[in-house]
Amino acid sequence: MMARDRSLIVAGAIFALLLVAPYGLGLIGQGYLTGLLMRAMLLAIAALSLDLLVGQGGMVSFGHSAFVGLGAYALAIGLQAGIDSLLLLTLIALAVSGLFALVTGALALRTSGVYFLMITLAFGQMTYFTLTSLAAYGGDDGLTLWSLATLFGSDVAQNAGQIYFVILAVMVATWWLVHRIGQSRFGRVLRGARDNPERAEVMGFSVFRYRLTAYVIAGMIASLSGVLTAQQNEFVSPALATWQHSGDLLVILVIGGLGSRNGAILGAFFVVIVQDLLGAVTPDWRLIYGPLLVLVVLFAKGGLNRLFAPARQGPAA
Amino acid sequence: MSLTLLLIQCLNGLQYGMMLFLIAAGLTLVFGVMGFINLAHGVQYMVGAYLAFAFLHLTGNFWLAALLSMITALAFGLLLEHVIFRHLYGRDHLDQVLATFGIIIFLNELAKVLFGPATLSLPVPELLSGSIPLTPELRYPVYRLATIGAGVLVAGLLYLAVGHTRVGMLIRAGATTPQMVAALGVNIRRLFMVVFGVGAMLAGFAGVIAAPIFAVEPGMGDNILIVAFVVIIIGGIGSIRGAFLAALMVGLIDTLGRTLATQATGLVLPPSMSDQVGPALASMLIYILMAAILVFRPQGLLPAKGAA
Amino acid sequence: MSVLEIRNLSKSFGAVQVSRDISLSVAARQCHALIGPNGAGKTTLIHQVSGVLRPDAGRVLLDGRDITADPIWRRARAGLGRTFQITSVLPSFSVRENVALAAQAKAGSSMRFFAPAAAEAGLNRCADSVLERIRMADRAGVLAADLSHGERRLLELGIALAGAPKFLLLDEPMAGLGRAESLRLGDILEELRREIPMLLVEHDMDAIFRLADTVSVLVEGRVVARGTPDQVRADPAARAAYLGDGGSGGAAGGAA
Amino acid sequence: METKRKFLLGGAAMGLALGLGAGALQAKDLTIGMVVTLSGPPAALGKQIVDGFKLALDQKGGMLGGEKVNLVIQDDELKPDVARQKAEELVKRDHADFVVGTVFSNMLMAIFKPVVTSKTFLISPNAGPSTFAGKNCNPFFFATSYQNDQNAQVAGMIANQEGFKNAFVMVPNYQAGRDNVAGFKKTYKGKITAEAFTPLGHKDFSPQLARIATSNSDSLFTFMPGGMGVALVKQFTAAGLKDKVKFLSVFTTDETTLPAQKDDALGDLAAGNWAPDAKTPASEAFVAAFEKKYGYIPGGYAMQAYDTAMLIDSAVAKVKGDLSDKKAVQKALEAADFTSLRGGFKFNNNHYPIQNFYLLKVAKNAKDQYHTSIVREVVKDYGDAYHQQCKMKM
Repeated sequence: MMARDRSLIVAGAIFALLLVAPYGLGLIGQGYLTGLLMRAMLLAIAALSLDLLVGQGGMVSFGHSAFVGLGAYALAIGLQAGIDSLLLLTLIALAVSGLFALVTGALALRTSGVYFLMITLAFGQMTYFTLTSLAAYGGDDGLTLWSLATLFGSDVAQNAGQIYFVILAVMVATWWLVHRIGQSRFGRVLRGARDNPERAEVMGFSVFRYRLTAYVIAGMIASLSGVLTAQQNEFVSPALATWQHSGDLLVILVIGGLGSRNGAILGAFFVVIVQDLLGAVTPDWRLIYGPLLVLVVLFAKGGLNRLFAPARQGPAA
Repeated sequence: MSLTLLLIQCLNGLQYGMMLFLIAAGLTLVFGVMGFINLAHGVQYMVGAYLAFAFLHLTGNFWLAALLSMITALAFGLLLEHVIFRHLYGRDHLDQVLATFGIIIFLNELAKVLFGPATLSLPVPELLSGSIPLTPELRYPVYRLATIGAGVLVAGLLYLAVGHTRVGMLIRAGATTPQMVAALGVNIRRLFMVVFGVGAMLAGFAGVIAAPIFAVEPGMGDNILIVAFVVIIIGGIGSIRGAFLAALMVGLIDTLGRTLATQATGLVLPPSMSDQVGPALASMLIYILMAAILVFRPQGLLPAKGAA
Repeated sequence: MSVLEIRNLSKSFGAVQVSRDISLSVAARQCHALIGPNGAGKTTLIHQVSGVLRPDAGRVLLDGRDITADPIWRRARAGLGRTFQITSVLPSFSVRENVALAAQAKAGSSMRFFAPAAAEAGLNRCADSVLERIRMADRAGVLAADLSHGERRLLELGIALAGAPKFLLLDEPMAGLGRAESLRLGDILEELRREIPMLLVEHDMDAIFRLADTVSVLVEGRVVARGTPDQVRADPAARAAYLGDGGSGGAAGGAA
Repeated sequence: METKRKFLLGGAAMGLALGLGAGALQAKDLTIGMVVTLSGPPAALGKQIVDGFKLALDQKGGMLGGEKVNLVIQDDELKPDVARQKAEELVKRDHADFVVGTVFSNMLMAIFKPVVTSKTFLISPNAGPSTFAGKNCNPFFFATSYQNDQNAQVAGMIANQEGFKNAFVMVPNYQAGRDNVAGFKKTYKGKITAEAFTPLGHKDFSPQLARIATSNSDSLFTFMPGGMGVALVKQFTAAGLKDKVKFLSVFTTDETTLPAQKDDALGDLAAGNWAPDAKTPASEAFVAAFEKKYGYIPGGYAMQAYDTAMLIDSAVAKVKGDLSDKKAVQKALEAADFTSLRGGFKFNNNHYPIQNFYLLKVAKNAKDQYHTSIVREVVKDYGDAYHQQCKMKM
């Protein structure tokens, strides 16, 4: 119980800080840092959804960025087609990515373990190459979004408006949702199947169905992160869907702590802020960053989350 | 497409396949025997190429440089194993991914800092320069033929070593049933070191022979690593024979695909469309193949069990 | 009427025939024991009944319904519970959660995404009553990973029971247990056997005599003798087969 | 306790970022932000741009237009989201008066909106996509390099002049590659034997080289920047094609790749707006100073960066350091009142250059260094095709 309370306090503290950050930073003339925070939050949303797969479900996907890319391109292509309602575009993105997840998931989930990792990589690469071949939408160079989507006709979800808070709200909602799912009946089956799929089957659960459902949910949430990323960057490009980006999401999760309540968020902020700080110190910052990752693995087992909640976090840990 | 052209494309595919094999061989053993996902394997390829560049400048002799590079690549692999990897054997795969990812980042940057960001190159050694005519208008570079030869040679040596030596027997046993090797009381540490060192050396060797034809630059190992993973999955994890077969397949499919895909899509699509779809499809072919293998024959084409 | 019926089941791996035309049926309130030397194909048979393996020929019926083509989970839903020869529990779950998850499979849809499962009184009640039954109520909050081997064997049974099975497949439930633990498990099974019909694979002959109504002797994939425990004990074919083996409980039997 | 640690950590991170930011905030200085690629192999191009710009700054004693310059250099890491964030930092944190960037078109597209919507002048020292040359031209955006299609169009003219009848066209399969094919086709009058699109970043050209050999082509037109170009040139020679097929390219044999291509590139043809042996006094002085300072021969990237600095210098001087009147600054930039290393230089109505283009050939100098060399002028005062669609508004 202690550990759970503590992880809630940590999360609450992070959210509170993020809520006042734009004002605080604005007061001290560092408003530009909100850009950094938004980038971290967008990564955190995608990483949270990936944690549903990896942390809760034991399905290590190496192609998760495909969904981010699909979401971003759904927005971009929808905008080009003259749709400018963010809600409608989001629905389209969810539908597209959900369908894609359903089809690829049904194939990928015939495998498990490292084979699952490789087959998701394959689907990710196929998505990436497809996006690069969309010459009408900029091919490799990507597409500048001259007009942006509106929320009920307002610019609330734009850089000119309050997109920061929209992203924050979506991140908090995702955090809440992923955790709720983890504790629900569904999540329990998912975690049971992670521990011992054979046992879960013999209990009477079609592991495949539960995993596929989780895969679809995770893909849809990731596409939401893609929609917001496109809206915030005012630009989309296939770079969002590279395997390197999928790898970044995994790195964030492992650094933050797999299957933990706050791991994805802590990891995302760690990666973004550390990279930025190191980058400010030296242009060769990767000479420090690379070994840092190795040290995290060797000496901080369980990720950053453990620093804040060292005790076992109930069944979800 | 003419027959000679097809022949040349097949040679090219073979040559690419051999390069892939040299990288995949170590990867598949490290993965199969130790259950260790080593993303940093691709960076060993880059290390080999940079070592060749450095030693060539020091010695002025390609062959000497190649030899020194391989020895150094071996030593470097053992060093990495000793300092970092051996602490990761029992760990979760994701921990291994993260740590080796960190090593990639570090070494890519180190190469940039030490050698500069610009692309470097090595001259083709005098002995193997030039090209031989296949038909009046088609010539094929000797060096590329030599790399095919080198690949076949290494494959043969590996095959003998794995099939007919004590270490090879342990490796095969390890690839099929790792617990058994441990139960035999073999010095697992040393076996792992051998496998790891040889793997690093082979990847380094691939880098050395790639240096004179491809560009030597930071990050050159990243994409080939992914393709090497595709190869070992198709071939069957832990299987040298599988890696060989799959490397050749991937090399040929990728090479021929890039030539034929645009023409093939041109049959059903208008030219402007097929120009876009064709190359994208060609890039996807090997991933489609891998996905199909994983769905229909997840143990790979020649699984390690069959080879034992 | 029999609850479980196996009709002419055959299975081979390559040239090795592991099940040869096996038929048996278990009626309500009956415990049918399956004995035989290691490698006789007992676990392979259990796997075919529970759905891990598909038979080459023959049929499996539960309550008169053909389940031969059903996947594992659907058989489980139909009321087929099983335990594993090698302990198979969920290590990162608490004892109660292990059992509650099994109960969940029987208690409505598990495609519920929001309400915390741990707070569902119905599931917890069901789990606690099973824990009472397997005498583990005091260990409810312990992680399965932290249990002793004997406790894990009990939990294994508890998980099977929580699914309110119509029929139980028990694959060497006593394997690796000490004398006292075996007796304790035997007590529990004895309570159960008049409620739930079961197919019991076991090497512990004391347990067999205590629990079984009928015994089938399996040798090289074939039933060579069948009868009450006393009949089988007297059967020369069964004796030959069993004495030849010596009844050691070593490595995994069959091709499992 | 644990929570407190988090606050401290967060506080420390913010504090550090603040401290670093504050250093850049010196009132009254002319702040110039730069977004270029300094990660991975393309860093070679970014480095030329930084070096070229810094050389100009040095020669001017750290002042442009009489104002002390505070130069903030950012690496876009070739990632669009990073590029955008770095550009925002330059605009919002450093209050940059000018943002200079980028090397690559996709990075330019990523930073374009945040920079110009904040009414900060964005000057591209290299990337020149068509996107901003036509109806999306912007009063706050200038390119001192070229419009991306131009070099390929000039290459087409060269092919005509050289009498190439059967050209094989090969580019990487991405937007810039396809743009270059379109540009080449626009001016080239001969027959195109085949078009080959290779995967971006792929460095084994043997399949295509075999096709070239059997295609009866007398020439190859290609655009293979960076490591791809190094590999192609070496493989092209190794395949024995050099004697039979003329090698004509853009951004493939330049000063960043020639040190690796060496003899294999000798005699190869290229289209360009400048070469280090250009015979203008300004250019000769620049090349000499550059080599002395950095130890390598500057390419077009460095030249364009140097010109960019000189452009800013002229504009700031023209408005006497008063950058508050954006309209006036725009006018001053449009005047392009500086001596370009290229000789003639003026801006079109879409803020892309009108300049001369040349036929370049790879040569080796007395010090055994490789560089491109001007053979002849191909087209004078050449503007791009998109400028008519541009209605520049302020």
